[in-house]
Amino acid sequence: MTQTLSEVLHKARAMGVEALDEPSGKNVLKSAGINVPNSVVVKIGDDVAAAVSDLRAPLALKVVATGVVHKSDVGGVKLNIQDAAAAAEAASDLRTAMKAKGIEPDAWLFEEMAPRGAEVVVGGTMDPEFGPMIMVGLGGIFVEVLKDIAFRICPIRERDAYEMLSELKGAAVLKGARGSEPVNIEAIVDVLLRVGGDDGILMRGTSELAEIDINPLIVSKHAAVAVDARFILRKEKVIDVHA
Amino acid sequence: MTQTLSEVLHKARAMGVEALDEPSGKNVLKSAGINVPNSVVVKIGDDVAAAVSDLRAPLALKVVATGVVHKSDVGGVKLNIQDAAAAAEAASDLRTAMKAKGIEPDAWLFEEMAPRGAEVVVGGTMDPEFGPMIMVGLGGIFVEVLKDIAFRICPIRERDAYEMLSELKGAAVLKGARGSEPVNIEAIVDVLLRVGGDDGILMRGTSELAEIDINPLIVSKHAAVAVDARFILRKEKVIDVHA
Amino acid sequence: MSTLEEFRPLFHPARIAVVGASTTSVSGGNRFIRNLKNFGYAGTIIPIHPKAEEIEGLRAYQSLADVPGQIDYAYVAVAAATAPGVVRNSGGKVRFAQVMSSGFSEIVGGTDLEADLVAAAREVGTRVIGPNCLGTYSPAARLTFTEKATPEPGSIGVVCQSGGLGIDIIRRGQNRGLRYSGLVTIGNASDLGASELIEYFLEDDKTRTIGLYLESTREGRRLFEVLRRANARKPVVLLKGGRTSQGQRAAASHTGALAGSHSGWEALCRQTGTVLTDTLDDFLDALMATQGMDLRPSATSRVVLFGNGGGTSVLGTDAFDRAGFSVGAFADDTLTKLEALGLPAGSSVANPIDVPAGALQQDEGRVAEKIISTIAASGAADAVVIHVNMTVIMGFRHVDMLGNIIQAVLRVRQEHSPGMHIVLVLRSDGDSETEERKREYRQRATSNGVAVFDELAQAARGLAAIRIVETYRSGATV
Amino acid sequence: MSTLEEFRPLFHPARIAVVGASTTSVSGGNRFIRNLKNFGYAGTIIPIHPKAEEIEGLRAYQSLADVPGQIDYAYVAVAAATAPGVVRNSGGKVRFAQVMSSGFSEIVGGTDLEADLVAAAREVGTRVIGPNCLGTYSPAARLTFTEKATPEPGSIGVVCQSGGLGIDIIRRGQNRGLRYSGLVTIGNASDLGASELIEYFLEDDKTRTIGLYLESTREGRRLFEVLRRANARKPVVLLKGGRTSQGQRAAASHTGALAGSHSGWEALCRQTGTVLTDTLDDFLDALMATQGMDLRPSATSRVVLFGNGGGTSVLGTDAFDRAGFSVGAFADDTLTKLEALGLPAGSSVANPIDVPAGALQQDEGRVAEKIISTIAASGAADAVVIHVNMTVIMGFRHVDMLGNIIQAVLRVRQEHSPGMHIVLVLRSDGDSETEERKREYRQRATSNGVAVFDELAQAARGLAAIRIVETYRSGATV
Repeated sequence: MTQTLSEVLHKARAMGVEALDEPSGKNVLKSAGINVPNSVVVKIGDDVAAAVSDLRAPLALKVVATGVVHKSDVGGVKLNIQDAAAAAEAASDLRTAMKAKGIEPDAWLFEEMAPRGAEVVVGGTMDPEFGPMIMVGLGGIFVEVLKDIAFRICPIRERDAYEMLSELKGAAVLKGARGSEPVNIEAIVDVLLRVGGDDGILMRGTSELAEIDINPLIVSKHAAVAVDARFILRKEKVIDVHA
Repeated sequence: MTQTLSEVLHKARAMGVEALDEPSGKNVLKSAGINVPNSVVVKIGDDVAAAVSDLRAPLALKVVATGVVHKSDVGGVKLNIQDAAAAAEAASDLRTAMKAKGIEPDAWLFEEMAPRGAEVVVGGTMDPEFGPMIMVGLGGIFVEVLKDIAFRICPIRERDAYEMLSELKGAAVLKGARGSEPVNIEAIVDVLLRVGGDDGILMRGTSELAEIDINPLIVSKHAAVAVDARFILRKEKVIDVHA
Repeated sequence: MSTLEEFRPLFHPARIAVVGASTTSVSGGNRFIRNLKNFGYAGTIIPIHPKAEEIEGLRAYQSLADVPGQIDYAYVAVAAATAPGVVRNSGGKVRFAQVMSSGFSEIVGGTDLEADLVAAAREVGTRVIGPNCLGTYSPAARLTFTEKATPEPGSIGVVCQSGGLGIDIIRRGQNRGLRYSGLVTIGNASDLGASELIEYFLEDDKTRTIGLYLESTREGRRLFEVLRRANARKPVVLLKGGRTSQGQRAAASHTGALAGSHSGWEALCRQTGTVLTDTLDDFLDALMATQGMDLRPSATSRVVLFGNGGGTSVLGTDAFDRAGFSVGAFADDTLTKLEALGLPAGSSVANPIDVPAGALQQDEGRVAEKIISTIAASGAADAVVIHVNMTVIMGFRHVDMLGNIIQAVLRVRQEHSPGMHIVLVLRSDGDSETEERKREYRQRATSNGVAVFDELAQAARGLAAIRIVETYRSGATV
Repeated sequence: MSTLEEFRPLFHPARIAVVGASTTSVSGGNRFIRNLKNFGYAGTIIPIHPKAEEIEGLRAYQSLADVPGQIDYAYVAVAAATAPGVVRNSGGKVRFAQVMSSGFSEIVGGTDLEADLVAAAREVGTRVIGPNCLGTYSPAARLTFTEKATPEPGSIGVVCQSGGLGIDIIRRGQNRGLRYSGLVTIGNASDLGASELIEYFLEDDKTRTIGLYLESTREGRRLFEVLRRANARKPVVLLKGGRTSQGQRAAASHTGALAGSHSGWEALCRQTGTVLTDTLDDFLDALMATQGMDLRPSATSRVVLFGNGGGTSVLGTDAFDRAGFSVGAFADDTLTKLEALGLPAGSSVANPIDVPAGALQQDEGRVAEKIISTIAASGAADAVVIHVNMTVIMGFRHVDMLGNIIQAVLRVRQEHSPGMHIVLVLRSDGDSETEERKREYRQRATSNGVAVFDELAQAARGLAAIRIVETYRSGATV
């Protein structure tokens, strides 16, 4: 995986890209052992209905376009697509909508929608004093309104991951507050270690990454699935924490 | 209104009732000048379709039954009823369901559903040291998980009401965090004063009330509507704060 | 009868009866008489004793009823069971009877005895203070219940539910420079509660600030109404014991405290502009701040720190940031004026202003006055906090730098008052020599109305207390 | 070379050079030489001066390079611009050069000069400490940079980024009963950073606890790795300056601090079991707790309070509740045993145990030992906090009650160690006489390894510091 991650990130930087596109980002996650939705990338013009035939509905459609980092902000996402015909129609509609905004799509990303669960946010940043740091929070108001997030310096250990989660003011939500089912805490811990652990994405990508953001990670009773991921690359000169 | 409130509460206590039923509770709110949904109470056996004909869909149906305080807990609520025929069917279904649980409904309460908005909780308690106190919080996780609530001793003034709201950790939600529309803060303040102000329900009902709970108060950009209300009556002997 | 007239016999008693002094041992009553004499009490002291004709050299009477004429204040320290009888058989001569005895509602089974005590008082028209308390301190009347209290009267009126803490407030407070108009320990507050005494202190011209230590109240509505009506016209600082669940359990066995809600007391404070504190030291610091300062018409927000010590300036800025103050950069013209003072290398005239002790001794330490004047003239500060590391300053023995700084504060304050608060932080290493000097300088500063704190974090809390009252009075929504 | 060997010349220098002493005035260098002599430094002191043959009665050399033989430690206090030259022309003789001068990266335009200083040091194989600092304190070697420091060595090793706070830590600390194995002020930390010194203190047998004052670090990864590897085997207490945004701005002009994230330092502490504090006093209290106590194998949680003063017990219980401790009721059998001690009316043997001073003097104050023993035997407490109101206690002059209590603590601790922490709170009114007695008793207690705090809230914070380390070591998830 080291090879893959370094290669992917380095190549992207060499091409002057500021951020990985979503399929590439998800591939990085997948190769790090993190669940991502089953998906297909369909080139513009290819047969959408045929391409999505192996996916299980409902599907999400997301535009893949250079320079578009926040897809929902430009209306580049459609959800709850129920079959192949609807998929083709959604792609066609989206193309028109994107054109109207002057966006030229590179491709379509079709994904199986994750089962219901708690929304978790996992992030990574590069601290000027401590280098790679990992962050976790609960989606929605917890992160956005209450700034309810926990940080650790990488690499983290399993105990750190558990403590990050128990530090959250909204921790009770994960344990099944308000009558909902408790979610799979171990699955979140596993993702945190794969992102921020000894052999995790942040430690391996320190010299190339500026920021990563898995938002949301949907966590059900059974599993955690990274539904969206942003990888922002460094602009400044490379540093190496292993020096 | 003094008369009405005293009468209603006193009569209920005299009958050995522990809590007002929902229609009575809403009448108390209404006579105190607090918006409640337009509604009709339909006696068991009466023609539901005819009774609801003046209400604007979608409607909510709630069971009215002695001893049932938490209606949703027993499955005694049905939402999103779109027309008169559906209303009749919903009542019939609910009767069967209630019977299965050994609950004998007194009547049906049909209400117009409130427009979308933020969920606010307004409560009142009797403190052993300070007497009537009013509480406000935001619905959902804010109250239930984060205990994000503000208290004041009654009677409150307008400034108190504004400060209570700004004290809430989730105050930003009311101001339109996360892209939603800001809600009508003045309308919440108005409700707080009608509940906890000089001439409010808590000051007038001190000798009869143990607890009140308006949950939720749905607050949109325009107005605040009390969608559910519980009035729990005192068991112990009467005290009078005006002594 | 006005509140002032009603309580005059308590705070300025002309005739004091003492029930519970002994002929054979040194009881609480004897100690009280000795304290009164040492303290210079000029009124009449009347011991009550069933047999003795004389106690502590004073003519004694067999009972309160036997005493000719009115008794303003009776100090009652007898076994709990006999206390109601003492009050009941007083012939209605006593205006205030303070009952020190414990063994009432604070213990299991003591509630009836307390009810009887109150009933007795009502029967004869006496007001009872306590039981389960220690006494009343009124330096202007040379009334005290504890030795080593200063006779110097001041502007802080205190109602204290705990006797022991009452002594701490008097003594720790006076050593910090606090001076009191009166302090009453009310114990179980069976009859006289905090709210009536607050009403007195609100009326009393000598009192500028009110301090309260309370564990619970049986008259919460009245307390709320009195404080609400007062509208924070005098600052009120509350130290609330038993605000946590475990503390409440402890309070129940101390003064028979009611199990009220924690949110009730917080609400009370917010609705009345009362400063709520959690520890004795925070309470005293808040009183220090309110004693020393005229409040500003709007809430204090912009703070300038000035002193010696870079690390201390950093930690001080952190403390003021946490307390919600702005320690902002100066405008260019102010910065230019400060730079023109030509402070030596190692100084920093940005806010926080960090000037080494060596530089402060320039021109006999008068550079400090120039700095403070420049800030005052700039209008950039709501408050200036001057912090001095005593250890370092004392190295320069030939200059009374600190004395000059205090003089400078007084002069600047006179010129620019009341636009800007100025407080002093005297940082000591705890060495006995340093502490002695600090005591001396603190006395000089506080007796001139300048608030003095031990550390920057405490000054931040003191100013935060001031801000609560200023905000409330200004009518701004928090 | 091991870390211990590498740093021996700094903490135990046999030969010290002083650059910057004057023949005509009393500069920093002269004061350093005088301090060294007064402190009883037994090694060789070598002044460096371009012209003088003798300074402060000592043979001087023209440059460091001229000095015959190695120099363990050079004290450099010259104008900033000349400092790199001093190091560069030292002939590689100097192991550690501590540069006191300011005017480097902490000022605008000073970064290049600092880089040159470091380059010079690397060229000649010298380690540079500073610049912009005050010196090193190593009492065992009679090395000091400040007067009035105690020569008594102790177990606390400190790395301090601020010189002024270094003096405060030494002097305020020693007056509280803290004793140090060493303290290094590192200023801008251009070459030698905190992490290497931490490694030294971790290795040093004399050091049991490590204290840090830091405003920023240029070696965050290394600091993280060193502390992580240490696995909290010695308690580490961090006072972090500039944790708020405004404080960070102040720090930038003090030691040229980097603008790191606040969450980084919090994370560092959580991941390494380091105790994070916000004020100098909290820092010293945390060091007091760790100096005095053997850590328990699991986290301290159940606390028993015992002392005189009902209100104080209530507020103390509140403080421990807030700090997350349980001040729980006793089991019936323990309560029975405590009741069997027959304490007088007004006592409460529930937790908190409130015993009036009068009762504590019974049997020469030995009743305290019985109470502490009973608690220890019950196994009901992880920590006992004994609080004494000095004012009240001192009223009983014929009994050395406090002395007996300290003896009792030592005896009980010996019997039951290390099952239960016992700490002492000596509550003073600040009166000079009380303070003198307190100083004396505190000295007796701390020199026997008993932690002493000024107030219950401080004791709660001290025990909370202990709990952080215990929790981390136990491997329990917080």
